[in-house]
Amino acid sequence: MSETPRDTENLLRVRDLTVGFHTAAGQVDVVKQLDFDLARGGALGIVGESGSGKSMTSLAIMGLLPKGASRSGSIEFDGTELTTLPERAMRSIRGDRIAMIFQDPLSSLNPYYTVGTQIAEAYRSHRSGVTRRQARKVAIEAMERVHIRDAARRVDHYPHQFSGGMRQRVMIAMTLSMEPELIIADEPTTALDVTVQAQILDLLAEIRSDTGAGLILITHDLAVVSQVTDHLVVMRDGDLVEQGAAEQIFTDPQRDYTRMLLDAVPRIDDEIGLLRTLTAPTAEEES
Amino acid sequence: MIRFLLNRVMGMVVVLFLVCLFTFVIFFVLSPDPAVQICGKNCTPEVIDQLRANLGLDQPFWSQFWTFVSGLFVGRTYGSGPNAIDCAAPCLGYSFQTSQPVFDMIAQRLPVSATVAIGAAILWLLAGVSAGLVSAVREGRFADRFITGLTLTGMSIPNYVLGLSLQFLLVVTLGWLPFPQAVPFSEDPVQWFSNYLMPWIVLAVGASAVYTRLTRANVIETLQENYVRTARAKGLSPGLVWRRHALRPALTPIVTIFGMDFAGLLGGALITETVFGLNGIGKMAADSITKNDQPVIMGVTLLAAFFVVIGNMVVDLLYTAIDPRVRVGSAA
Amino acid sequence: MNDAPEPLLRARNLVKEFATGGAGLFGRSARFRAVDDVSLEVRTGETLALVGESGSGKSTTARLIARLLDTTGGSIEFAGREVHRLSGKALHAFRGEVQVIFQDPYSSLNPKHSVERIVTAPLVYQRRRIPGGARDFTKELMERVGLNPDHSARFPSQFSGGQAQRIGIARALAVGPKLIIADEAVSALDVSVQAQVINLLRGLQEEEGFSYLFIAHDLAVVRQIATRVAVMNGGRIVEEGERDQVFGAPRDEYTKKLLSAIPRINPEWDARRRENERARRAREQEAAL
Amino acid sequence: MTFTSTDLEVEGAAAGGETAGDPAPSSPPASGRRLVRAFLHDRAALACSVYILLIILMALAAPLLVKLSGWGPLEFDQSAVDPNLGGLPLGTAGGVSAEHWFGVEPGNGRDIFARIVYGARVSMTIALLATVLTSVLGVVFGLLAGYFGGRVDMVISRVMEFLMAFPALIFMIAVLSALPAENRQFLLVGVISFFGWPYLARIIRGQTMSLKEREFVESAKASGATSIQIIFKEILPNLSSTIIVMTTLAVPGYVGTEAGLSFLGVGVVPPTPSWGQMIASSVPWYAVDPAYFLFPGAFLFLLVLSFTVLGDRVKKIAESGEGRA
Repeated sequence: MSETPRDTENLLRVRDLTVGFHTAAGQVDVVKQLDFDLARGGALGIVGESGSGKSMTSLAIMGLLPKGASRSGSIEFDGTELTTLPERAMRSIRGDRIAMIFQDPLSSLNPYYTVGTQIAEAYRSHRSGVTRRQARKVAIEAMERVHIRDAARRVDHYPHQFSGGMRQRVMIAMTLSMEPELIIADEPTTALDVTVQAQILDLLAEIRSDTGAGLILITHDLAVVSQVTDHLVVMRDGDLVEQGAAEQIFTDPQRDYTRMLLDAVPRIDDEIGLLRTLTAPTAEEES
Repeated sequence: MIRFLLNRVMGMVVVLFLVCLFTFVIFFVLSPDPAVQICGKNCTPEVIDQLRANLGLDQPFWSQFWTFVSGLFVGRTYGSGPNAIDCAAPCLGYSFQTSQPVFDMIAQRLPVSATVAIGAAILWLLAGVSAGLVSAVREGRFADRFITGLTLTGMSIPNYVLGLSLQFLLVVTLGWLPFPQAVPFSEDPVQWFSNYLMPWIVLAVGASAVYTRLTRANVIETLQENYVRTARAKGLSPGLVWRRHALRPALTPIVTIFGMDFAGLLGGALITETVFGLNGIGKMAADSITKNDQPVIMGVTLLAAFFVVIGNMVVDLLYTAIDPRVRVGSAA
Repeated sequence: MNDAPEPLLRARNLVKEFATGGAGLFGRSARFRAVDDVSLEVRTGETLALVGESGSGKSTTARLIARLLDTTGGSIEFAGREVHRLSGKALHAFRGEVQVIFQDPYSSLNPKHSVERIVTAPLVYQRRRIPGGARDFTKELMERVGLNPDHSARFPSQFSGGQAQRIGIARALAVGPKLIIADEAVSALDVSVQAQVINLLRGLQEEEGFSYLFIAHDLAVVRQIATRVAVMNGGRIVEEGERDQVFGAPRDEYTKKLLSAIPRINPEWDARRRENERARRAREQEAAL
Repeated sequence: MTFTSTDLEVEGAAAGGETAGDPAPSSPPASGRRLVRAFLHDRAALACSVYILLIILMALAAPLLVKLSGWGPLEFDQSAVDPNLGGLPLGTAGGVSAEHWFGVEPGNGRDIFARIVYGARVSMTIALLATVLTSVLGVVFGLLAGYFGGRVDMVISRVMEFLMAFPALIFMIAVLSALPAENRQFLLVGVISFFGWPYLARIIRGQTMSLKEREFVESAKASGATSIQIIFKEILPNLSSTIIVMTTLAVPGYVGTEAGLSFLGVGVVPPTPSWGQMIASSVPWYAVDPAYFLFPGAFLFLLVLSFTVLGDRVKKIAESGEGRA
């Protein structure tokens, strides 16, 4: 599986990543010995159903695992090993060089501050000697780049004054202000309506072609991932099922689980018949 | 915004009116005839009737209630002729036992109750919030469990038990504090301070226990919010994450509760003032109960309700200022 | 369409308004029209899908039809009876003919009740006899929806999302309904489980011949199950028609926008995958021989 | 003695929080058995329950215990006090001896043990009755307000706000002082409950409002359930742990309130003993006879503490069991 060449062109190189929780019943691993690479400027999709460990993988990369969770293995970002990096150094990477977009934009924005403050805050804490006014200008520019109309006025609005799609644009603007090399988007469109989803996906594509940033898109939606990413990692119950070029996985999946997943997706332009499901009950159906 | 304010003020007036009415009804129904009380021991039915007529007690309920309410705004006169007693504008009633308008009695004692309330509030706010923060940061560790144990104890100890124990320990046994004695601040600041110290502590212990628990719960809950995760994902320093994204949302609800508690305390700390012999509103109320001086009890009840209602409104307004979700409506 | 039989359900000019904003002492309450002049029909044995984005009024329409909400205007006729005039016994009878399956399987099952109690609840509430006793009746229903009948004493939290949704389906089947309103019934499920539940819903309809009013936002899912489709936007039905017409030749601008926004897997990839799949199966068979 | 309204606020915040995140489908709902097991592993909770049980037993067996000790609660023993010292008890620690286990009251020489034992009766009866009454009122009104909303909610909520805005302690004292002294214990229960129920009702109301939005309520409605059936068969079972926690936490408040009112002289009428009243009458003596104050003070403090700790533990256990359901 890890036959990918060990070129230095990789922006991110993950090896043997394991994330576990300590519980009363002992160690429970939610991500098990995961290997994958992300090429510079590449777009990687991590796909899986609930409980597959895909979100934990993203939090492990960011070093933002919840209390009680531990990670082992290696995460190399641009030649820097992140797992052993001191928290202070990690902090200077977080938000500046690796940025993250979350699923629910409303709860991910602090209701007490204007969106401008929240966009500018990251900029000010990463760039020393930035005045309030400069940071505000950066915030407005970032909002303009994500096509929020009337940004100079909207910058002083609070999150609850925006619609769902607009809030997600604010989240993206927040990451953009720092010009990161890697953007991790965890289910960025799951909470949104389908027409808004299309806009946000277009925006992500536009930003990628503008800035050349790498993208990790975490989602349960195979159709979304097929449109956005060039490389794919399929996960199930914390295990890596298979990975490879998107085209290869969509045209010639090697694993039964991947095949079942692809068959189970209802199509808008395919024949209608019984949706194929795995004959053996899936893990989710066992109890 | 203006409509919101108007709504609040109207609601407040309604509640205050109801409090008035309710109190009045209870005392109208329950209280022994004031005329009999005033009249004293050697009394004839004729004198009582005379007194009743003078005081308007022979009037129907609504008319008496109206006299009472209007007395609050324009004052009223008890009786007529040369023996008439004037009770000036905010007339909360007249104590025939002490021959004083209730409002004046309260006004004299308000500074003492306010001093007790303010000192205790500062103490419990500082102690409660900081202990709560420590507890939240060290969640599950020794410090947290220690503080939790303390708060449970603090919540459980009735304040007269605590007050008497402290007095016994600090004044009688150890002699660290002088015996309480009412002196003005200007005369002997040290004695003044030590005089109030124990009431402050006693009131603060129970309240700060509650505030500790509240702070702890709020902070722990806020730290699990998604926006705190976002702040960390932005690479903000832990200090900044804490100050900006955890503390403000966590402490905002405390404003509400603080306002209510403080307002409640302004109306007199009955037990604490009694235990420490402080001549505040609370002690006056307790004494009036012993003497069965109904107008005073009623006045204090109304005043305390007034403070609570006002406190409620101030808190609402503060909340509007603090929480943008309330302040600016949704434009989406 | 002209020779179609008398519809099972006919809703005419439905309107539902909600009061919004504080109706304080000085506030006049604003009204928001969630459903605006909606008319629709569901025929016996068919599936009408009501699709739309959030806030389109599709769930409100479903609740009006199930009489979980009162209408502001319009009429709903079910099997010739005016739904919003029913009361007492007639209302119980209506409740026995129209059942609802909800979106969130955990939220729709009372966490404190056992499966047996949940599944038999409609009969108990309608004061009907449980045929064959509660225990056996539950087991039979559980088998029909593909659950282990030995788990009838368990509680909802002991089941996975897909299984919990099957319990919800069993509950709807308990009274032998003529119309099942499925409100986003598969939206919360993982894709593999979703496929199983869709298949189950289709199979049950073939067996029983009841109708579905299928509320969903996912057009791809709708296409798998619908006979006819009605598209809602801003409280109104903007387009209604046979499934293939709506998907193949949409007339309304909004429908077109909705269809084009759906992310899809490259059909050419799908074709190649099927090709590869066939080749692989052939190879396997050869190897087996 | 302030009302612990803020404390209830904490419970509300913690219990009212919606369970977010993915539900783990493995754990069965908190069953009584699991609660008991978790409970037995908790030493503090166990110690508190033992103390509470002891007090209850003591209250029940008061006449028997008094026979054992030999002195009734109303009997004077002038031989145990020193008339020359203003009635100070003879002997050490307030006259503790084989005769008088906890010493005697200064002045009239009544046996403190007997009065503590009988005082427990009064305190427990009043606190428990008040808890039952407030719980019933709070649950019923909270359910009605939360479920029906609209006008019903408006009326109930206004009444609750009004009662909570009222300076309850002052008012209780005023009412009690004006009321006749007969049946004082029942009056106390009535007055305490009258001002006490809104605190529980408010939390029940909030939880009912969020439970009402759950789809199982709609489902029951679609199945033909009446409002009363929905409230009592569908919603109420989901409030059981809240109610258990809230009532356990309410008892100490009422023990304290009763003692406080008796302390202020409007509670139980003398000579009937009550702990609060004993503490009140110990005030003039506490400098010279601290034992007179310490015995009832310690009993009262420990009882309130036990109930508080117990409530806290029950809450934790209930939360950890319910968090996922």
